[in-house]
Amino acid sequence: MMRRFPQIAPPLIALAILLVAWELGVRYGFLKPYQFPPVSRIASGFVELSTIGFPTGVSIWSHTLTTLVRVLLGYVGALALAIPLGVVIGSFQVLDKLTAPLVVFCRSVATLSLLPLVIVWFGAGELTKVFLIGYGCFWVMLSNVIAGVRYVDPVLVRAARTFGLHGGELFRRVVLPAALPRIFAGARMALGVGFMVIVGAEMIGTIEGLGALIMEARTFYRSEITIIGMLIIGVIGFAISAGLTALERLLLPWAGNLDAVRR
Amino acid sequence: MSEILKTLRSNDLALGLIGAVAAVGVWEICARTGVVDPTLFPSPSLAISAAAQRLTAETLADNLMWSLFRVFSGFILGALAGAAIGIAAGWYRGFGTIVRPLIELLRPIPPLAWIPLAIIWFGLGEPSKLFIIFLGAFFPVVTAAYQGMRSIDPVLLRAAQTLGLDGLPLLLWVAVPATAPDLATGVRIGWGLSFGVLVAAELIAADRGLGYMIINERNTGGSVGVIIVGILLIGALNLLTDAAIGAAIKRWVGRWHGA
Amino acid sequence: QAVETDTLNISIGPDLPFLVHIVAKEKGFFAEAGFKNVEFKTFASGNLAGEALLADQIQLWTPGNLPPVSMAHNGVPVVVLGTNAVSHGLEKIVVRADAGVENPEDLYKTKLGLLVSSTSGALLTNLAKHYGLDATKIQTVNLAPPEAMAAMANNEVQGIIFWEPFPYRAVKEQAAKIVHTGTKSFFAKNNGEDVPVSNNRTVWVASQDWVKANPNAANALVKSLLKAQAYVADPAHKDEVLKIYSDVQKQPIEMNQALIDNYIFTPKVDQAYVDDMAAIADYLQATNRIQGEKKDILTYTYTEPMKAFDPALVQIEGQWKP
Amino acid sequence: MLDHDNLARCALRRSEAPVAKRTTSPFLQFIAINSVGKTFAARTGSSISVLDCVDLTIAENEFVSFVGRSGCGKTTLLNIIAGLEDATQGQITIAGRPVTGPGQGQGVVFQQHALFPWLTAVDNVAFGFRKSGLNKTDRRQKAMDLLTLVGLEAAASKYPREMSGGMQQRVSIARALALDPQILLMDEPFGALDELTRIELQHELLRIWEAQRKTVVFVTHSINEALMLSDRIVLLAPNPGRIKRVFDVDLPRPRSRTEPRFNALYEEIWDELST
Amino acid sequence: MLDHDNLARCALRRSEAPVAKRTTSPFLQFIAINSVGKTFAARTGSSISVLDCVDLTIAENEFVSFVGRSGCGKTTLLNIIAGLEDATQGQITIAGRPVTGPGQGQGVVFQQHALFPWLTAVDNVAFGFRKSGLNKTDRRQKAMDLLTLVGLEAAASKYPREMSGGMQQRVSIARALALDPQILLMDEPFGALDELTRIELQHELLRIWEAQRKTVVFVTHSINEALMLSDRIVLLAPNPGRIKRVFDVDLPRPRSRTEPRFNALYEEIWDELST
Ligand SMILES: Nc1ncnc2c1ncn2[C@@H]1O[C@H](COP(=O)(O)OP(=O)(O)OP(=O)(O)O)[C@@H](O)[C@H]1O
Ligand SMILES: Nc1ncnc2c1ncn2[C@@H]1O[C@H](COP(=O)(O)OP(=O)(O)OP(=O)(O)O)[C@@H](O)[C@H]1O
Ligand SMILES: [Mg+2]
Ligand SMILES: [Mg+2]
Repeated sequence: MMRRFPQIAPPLIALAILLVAWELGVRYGFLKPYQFPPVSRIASGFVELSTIGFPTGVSIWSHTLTTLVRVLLGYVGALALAIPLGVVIGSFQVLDKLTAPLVVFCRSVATLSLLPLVIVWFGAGELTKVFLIGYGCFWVMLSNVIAGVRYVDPVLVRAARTFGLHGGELFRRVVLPAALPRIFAGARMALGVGFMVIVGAEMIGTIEGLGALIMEARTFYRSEITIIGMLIIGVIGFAISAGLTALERLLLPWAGNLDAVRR
Repeated sequence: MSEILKTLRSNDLALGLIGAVAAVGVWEICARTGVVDPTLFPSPSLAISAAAQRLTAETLADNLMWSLFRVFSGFILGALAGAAIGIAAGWYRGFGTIVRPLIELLRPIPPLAWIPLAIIWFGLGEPSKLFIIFLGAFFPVVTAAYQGMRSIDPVLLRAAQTLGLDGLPLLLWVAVPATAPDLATGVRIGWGLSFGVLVAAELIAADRGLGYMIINERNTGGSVGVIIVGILLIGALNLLTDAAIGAAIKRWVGRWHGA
Repeated sequence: QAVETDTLNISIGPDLPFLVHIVAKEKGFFAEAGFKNVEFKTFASGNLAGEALLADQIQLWTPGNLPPVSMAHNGVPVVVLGTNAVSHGLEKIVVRADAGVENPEDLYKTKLGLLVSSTSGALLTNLAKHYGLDATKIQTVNLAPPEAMAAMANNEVQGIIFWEPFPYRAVKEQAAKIVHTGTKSFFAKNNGEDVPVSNNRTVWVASQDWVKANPNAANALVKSLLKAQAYVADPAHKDEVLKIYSDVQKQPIEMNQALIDNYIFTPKVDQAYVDDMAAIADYLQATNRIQGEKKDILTYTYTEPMKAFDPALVQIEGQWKP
Repeated sequence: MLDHDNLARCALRRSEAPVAKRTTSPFLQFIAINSVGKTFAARTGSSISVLDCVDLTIAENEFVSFVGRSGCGKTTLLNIIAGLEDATQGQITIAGRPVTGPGQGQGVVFQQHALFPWLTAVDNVAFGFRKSGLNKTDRRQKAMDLLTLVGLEAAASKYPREMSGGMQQRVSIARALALDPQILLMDEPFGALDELTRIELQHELLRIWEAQRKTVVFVTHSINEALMLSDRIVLLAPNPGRIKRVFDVDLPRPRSRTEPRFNALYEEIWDELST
Repeated sequence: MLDHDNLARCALRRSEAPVAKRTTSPFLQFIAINSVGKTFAARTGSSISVLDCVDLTIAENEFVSFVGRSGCGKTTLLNIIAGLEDATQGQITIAGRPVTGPGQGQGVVFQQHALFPWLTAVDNVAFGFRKSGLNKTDRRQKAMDLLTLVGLEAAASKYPREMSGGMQQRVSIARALALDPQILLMDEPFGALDELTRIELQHELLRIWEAQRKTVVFVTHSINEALMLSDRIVLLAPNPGRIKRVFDVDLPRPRSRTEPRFNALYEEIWDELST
């Protein structure tokens, strides 16, 4: 604990200085409060959000929970589709080459530009939001699974073949485990993308969710609530990616890091 | 025939093209035969003809140029800031410990969420749009630059020290070039993301640009065809420019880096 | 007195309240008041226009009365210069013909598409109160007009609450029916009765900073607007102004002829003004969209310029002074 | 794959440039490499001949080393014997049966990085028993025995990345032994190790070879190492890869690098290599 | 950095376990390593002593090799001499002046991968002339001269990745020579090369050393290599790193590995190393 303290201290101190300067800047009129809502207002906004809610009855916790559920649904759905598909494409070089530009193209399509189409396809309900989030996650995951399967170190495959492994068993016992670190990295990136999409996805048909909260706050010129929404997304994203790293260490104790496997 | 197949198999580009053409073909057939409802998801030919009716080539070119201009300027700013901050954070340990948590905290925030603040801070003109695109480019580049700095082979730095370099020259002449391959990767991802946030950026009081074209079409209840053409154009633009950047990077970094 | 600036940027939208602005420009009222360069700007959404005002990219914004109320309560320094148009009749509840909505209670069976963060939300609350309904039990979906129209076509929502021209379009394109407007009921049980449930009016909004810096220009601006408004309100000019407007906006004149009667172009600062604004503030406070104590409307209403033009227009004086 | 043109061409080649070769009775032909050639398709569409007319027989229990300049085809030849690559000409037989793929009794130790990073040391070795029909506990038990043989019983539950290069190579050897192969093929197995570890592992390898009487084919760039270990040293020359000379190392084991005969052989090989 | 406690402790250590050491007149003390120690802070908060009480003097023009097991501190000691790391105890002087940082006349050749991959061979060498005040054309001219010295004039415009390991190491040597250093510090410079290339480069190094009369400190794993090259061999032992013994190699050059004295020394060092 003592040892970790100095590592955390400098950024915390820097942050504290920044916040105090900000607060004072607003108090003494160097910054306009509606442009840079002071820390005190953000803090009281947070209290208000967690008690009364914004709008009334929808507390910050239910905004957060709603968003989390949407992100998880889209994310899990995307993973469930992308992993098997990526494994198939990655296993056949020709398939990979055939689909490569297509995958890059689809990955580059901004989810926001799909919004008008998706509303027409799926209406303005939950499905649309989950689809948009899932779309963003899917392509990132797919590219990583394909790469993971394709770039397995050939020496490992050779070694396995000398032990008489081939076909499905070779795939299951060697190719898949060797691809796991990449697949994990993909899963982490995909989750990041899932979060990037939430505001776009929640622009329609809802007042619940962090993305909706941010847009709603904008309508009423509550810049402190906008900032709270952003910060919560930031903190959740930060925490989840840290959690995934820990999970990866737990599940793949042998990997060390991706660089140790990639060559 | 088998000769053709053989050359094809070794030619990634041709195979990729075949894949893309096949996908468009399947889509066209599905829409024509009614497997998907053409009013919901028009065939490419239908989408293009619908778009051609509603848009002149001139408007389209104008939208295209504006989008390209925005992506390009926002990206340049984001990439420069990302590279500078990432490199500084990697090189100066104190600076790194301070800015890294901040960057990690801000990274997951969707570009759309920045729009209200972007407008309040930068107004409605080009600066706020560029700011959103800036964000798209900044985060991948700053991370790549930082990771690149942290993974410089220390022997390179030591070698340079023994040749009499230290301080800023060591950073500029050795650390920065040594980071170039990582930076190049970050730059490509950042370029892709800049296109990804283009639509978000053009939500801000734009009156031209491909993103505006898509959103405007939605707001005025126009044609799905125009939206699809917009999406295809952004994707194609991204794909082409990315290939160009990739080739440029390969010419420059690839000469010595091999990858 | 000379105006401090001869340049004005004014946000306008595609609907009829901006008749006043367009007429002011076309008939030269702005020029008379000393504004040589008047430029109209259009924005995709009301939010953007508000943000443009804050960024000093426009000097006059003419939104519904909800944004200035929430801005004033949330610490954004804006000031209301007067009413542009009272448009209580503009907002309408439209339902699908097959939704089976005959009476207020039938609304419980439906899902309504509306922009929760607009005056439509307030209207629904007022309506529920008037008919003794529990507003929280009426299901609503937060949708922007284009999506709401599509959602109603798909029967994902059975009704919408929007301002014109969306109800007009819904009736024309989807054979939907109007069951209530901001002023009138078409429910079976009180068909044709006048029931005021809307507090919707459009108001002239400027930023306090700009008025402080340009008091003469603010005066002149209000003067030219009032002139134009009076011109527009005169029935004798009805055909002329509609033609001017429709030509500038490139809109079918028939549509505007059908809609013009929803608006009353009166600038008066009177009890009705105060009540409408207060009702909106109540709604916002009840849903916690605004923070803290309710502010007196008059503290962000600036009536001096109007009084200088015609004292009769100001029955209740605004307290804000530059 | 018996191609008579190729055989005739190689026979002619042999008669032109005779190579010192042990005359081999059929009993000694455990591994028979007959006129083996390998060409790779190059990017430009043309093809590169990497091995040409390689003829060699290796007796059972023999320890043979391949030495030669980098790129002369040592790895390629070893891979063909292992059945990991196909010869484009000629044929290899093991105990009379043509090699058609890996897993016909050849255990392979690769240069490095060939352990499965997701398995611990003991599981990597147990992997070698996959096809043995043993159950899991038995496999692990036998794997532990092999780890003990290479002196690594204490590191059984370590992952490859937690082991030093020398330890990893010992696990590789143990894993290859798990197949109980008749033939051990080793591609520069000690190349990345420091001299001390290298010499220790050389001793260990000899001990195992003597105890288990395997046939070993060993690739190295160190003449010293080849001389310390092998019965015969096959010197390959590049462009295209071919056998330049075969040296019999008729020295009793344990060998010492100070013996005059050792040094004489060293000089002889060195001269042949550097010309 | 003269710490009297440390000096006293090391003097005591010396008297307890005397090391065969050449008695050195002040003239021969070109590099003087005085009671040098190095501790690293370990992750756990404790500290690891990597070098302890290292005392050694090296004469001008001498060729000294460090040998020892992996991890015994060879690189650390070399880095301290190079000024790339600070000693935590004791001091090193070169020609009487304490070492305070790199670039005081020490040229360093690293094991591998120390060329700047973004520069061509000639630009890598020219990089060594940065501080010389020469203009760009002169720098390149002189770099070409050095490349010619190491036999690489034809590869001047190649990038490192386009060169073989042996060529890369030649460029490294040329780059270190560009500084015109009095001292050449080499950390396992030939470790990653195949035996043939290695022996060629050893010859080349000796030629350069004899022609330019540098002082060379050479780290290697290979006793053979140390014996072929050096005037003295310093054997380091680990935990903590210290000098175990110093061997004088009193053999005329060019040396042959078949000389009895060579082999006797080899055995002597090997025995010392493996106990
Ligand atoms: N897949 C391939 N395609 C084309 N050429 C190849 C391929 N694999 C190997 N080669 C070429 O074949 C030749 C022999 O390669 P090989 O790996 O067998 O050499 P080696 O003797 O093992 O060398 P080293 O000692 O460096 O390991 C080399 O010139 C190499 O470039
Ligand atoms: N920065 C460091 N922090 C902690 N320990 C270190 C550090 N650098 C080196 N060591 C330790 O110091 C010891 C000596 O390292 P050094 O690199 O000098 O050994 P070496 O003799 O060069 O080994 P090799 O022959 O493998 O290159 C090793 O045990 C190593 O783990
Ligand atoms: Mg090889
Ligand atoms: Mg070392």
